[in-house]
Amino acid sequence: NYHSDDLSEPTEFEYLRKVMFEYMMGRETKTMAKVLTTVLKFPADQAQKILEKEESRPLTWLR
Amino acid sequence: NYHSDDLSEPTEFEYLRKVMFEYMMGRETKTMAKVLTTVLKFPADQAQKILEKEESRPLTWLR
Amino acid sequence: MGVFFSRLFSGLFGTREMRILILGLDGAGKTTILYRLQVGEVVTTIPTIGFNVETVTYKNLKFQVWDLGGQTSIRPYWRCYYSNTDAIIYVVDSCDRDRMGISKSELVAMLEEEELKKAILVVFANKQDMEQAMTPTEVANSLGLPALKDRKWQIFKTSATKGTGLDEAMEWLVEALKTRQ
Amino acid sequence: MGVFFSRLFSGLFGTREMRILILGLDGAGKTTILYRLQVGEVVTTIPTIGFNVETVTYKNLKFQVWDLGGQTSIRPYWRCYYSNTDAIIYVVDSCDRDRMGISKSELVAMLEEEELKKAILVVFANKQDMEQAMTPTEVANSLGLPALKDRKWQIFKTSATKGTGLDEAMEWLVEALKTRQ
Ligand SMILES: Nc1nc2c(ncn2[C@@H]2O[C@H](COP(=O)(O)OP(=O)(O)OP(=O)(O)O)[C@@H](O)[C@H]2O)c(=O)[nH]1
Ligand SMILES: Nc1nc2c(ncn2[C@@H]2O[C@H](COP(=O)(O)OP(=O)(O)OP(=O)(O)O)[C@@H](O)[C@H]2O)c(=O)[nH]1
Ligand SMILES: [Mg+2]
Ligand SMILES: [Mg+2]
Repeated sequence: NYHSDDLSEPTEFEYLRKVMFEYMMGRETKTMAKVLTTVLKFPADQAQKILEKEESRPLTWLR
Repeated sequence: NYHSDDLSEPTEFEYLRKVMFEYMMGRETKTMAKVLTTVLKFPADQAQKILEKEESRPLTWLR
Repeated sequence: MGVFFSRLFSGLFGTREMRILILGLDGAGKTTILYRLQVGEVVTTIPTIGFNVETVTYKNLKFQVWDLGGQTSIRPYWRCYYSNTDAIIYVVDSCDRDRMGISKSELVAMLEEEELKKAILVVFANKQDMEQAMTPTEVANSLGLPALKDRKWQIFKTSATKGTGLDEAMEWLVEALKTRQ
Repeated sequence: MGVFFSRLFSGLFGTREMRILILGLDGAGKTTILYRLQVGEVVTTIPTIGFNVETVTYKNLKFQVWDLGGQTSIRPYWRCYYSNTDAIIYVVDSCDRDRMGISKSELVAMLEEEELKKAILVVFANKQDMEQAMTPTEVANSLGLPALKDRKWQIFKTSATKGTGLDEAMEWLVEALKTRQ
């Protein structure tokens, strides 16, 4: 698949924007973080760090 | 510029990933949020909401 | 704790919301179903690029229902949502004979995921209001449902636009969720 | 408050870190300069796709120094970093005659931004260790610096790899920051 290294597919780009918006608004951040690291193809170690950070988020920030 | 609607430029994609990582790790989130909404070309109203949300972040979460 | 205290606890903290995912190919009727369940009406939909998530209350139970976009390029991201899922509503356009095979492979791949091992599966053979619709038995066979092992599942014929079949399906799902171990 | 209390306060809360941006075309030497300033050494660099941000202490003053990648496709994002900036270090490869015009237009566009209205400008005519390097006066003229209005600026000849000129430049910058209104 020649798209694998970027986000040249408009649907994927719009998808990213939607998920990002929810993440930045603090909604369902754990799930959104998982999606974001996958869409943006983060290397495993960085994805791991991000997900650990999400686990440790103070609860007050969840919504 | 035919790139204007996506992130088919590898440099931009890598840039996005870098900024995103810092944002998700909670570093310099106000500045990172500004970059992210610009790179991802958020509509003005959504960008506004995101930046307002950043302004109201609890301080403990800044680092 | 006794009835009083357990009531008090669930009153104070709420019972855990069940997490349900609505999955299926693009155009199957997922978003139409979500809002049928939530507000009881047919809404005008556009293809979902992203997701919708709503709280649906059914028979005093609260569900957090996720409706994920089904287009080819974003289907690979379904799996990011699997964690802690109690049930999958898998929606099939019963008239879309050409893509029944694709729908099957997506379903099979999904059910192989460790995180969904205990999830209950309810298939909606949707768009039954259409003349050319396949019967639920035909749909079940096309998807290979009879061969499923270690999975609590059921199929229902539905029409999200007419609103038929949804109640029966949800009733079964609620019972299945209550009685699972 | 008296000296004692003001010392106490800056001790407890720290004085506000000054915010400095290092900008300039790709390959100008920005990252080399950042780490020269921070650790006093020449580091091996790769093109910066993103940014580096470090705390640099100079003469008891703390600076938060941002070094932003200068490649064409990411230059448009410089402006996202402008807010609250006290000074700009603008780095020019003094040997890169072909792109002096591009460097000038980027500088001009930047200085037009409202957010940078009060920022002090210090230009590093870098790579002065190279034979073919333009003189600081030539660089200044190519960038149109003499025509700048309402801007505190200065140009210095530097070699980030040899480590020459950086001290003079930083000394001037510190004084300029201290004495600005
Ligand atoms: N005739 C008929 N049409 C239906 C039924 N359910 C949904 N539709 C129509 O099918 C089309 C697609 O429905 P959606 O709910 O948007 O489909 P979706 O599964 O959410 O699609 P994606 O968001 O792209 O994944 C719409 O025009 C609906 O009105 C049904 O039971 N019968
Ligand atoms: N001869 C010489 N080479 C230098 C000098 N400063 C930097 N360089 C070299 O120039 C090259 C680019 O330097 P960098 O610091 O990576 O350039 P940059 O401005 O950060 O570039 P981007 O990150 O792409 O924006 C490296 O090979 C440096 O060693 C200098 O003063 N003299
Ligand atoms: Mg939909
Ligand atoms: Mg650099």
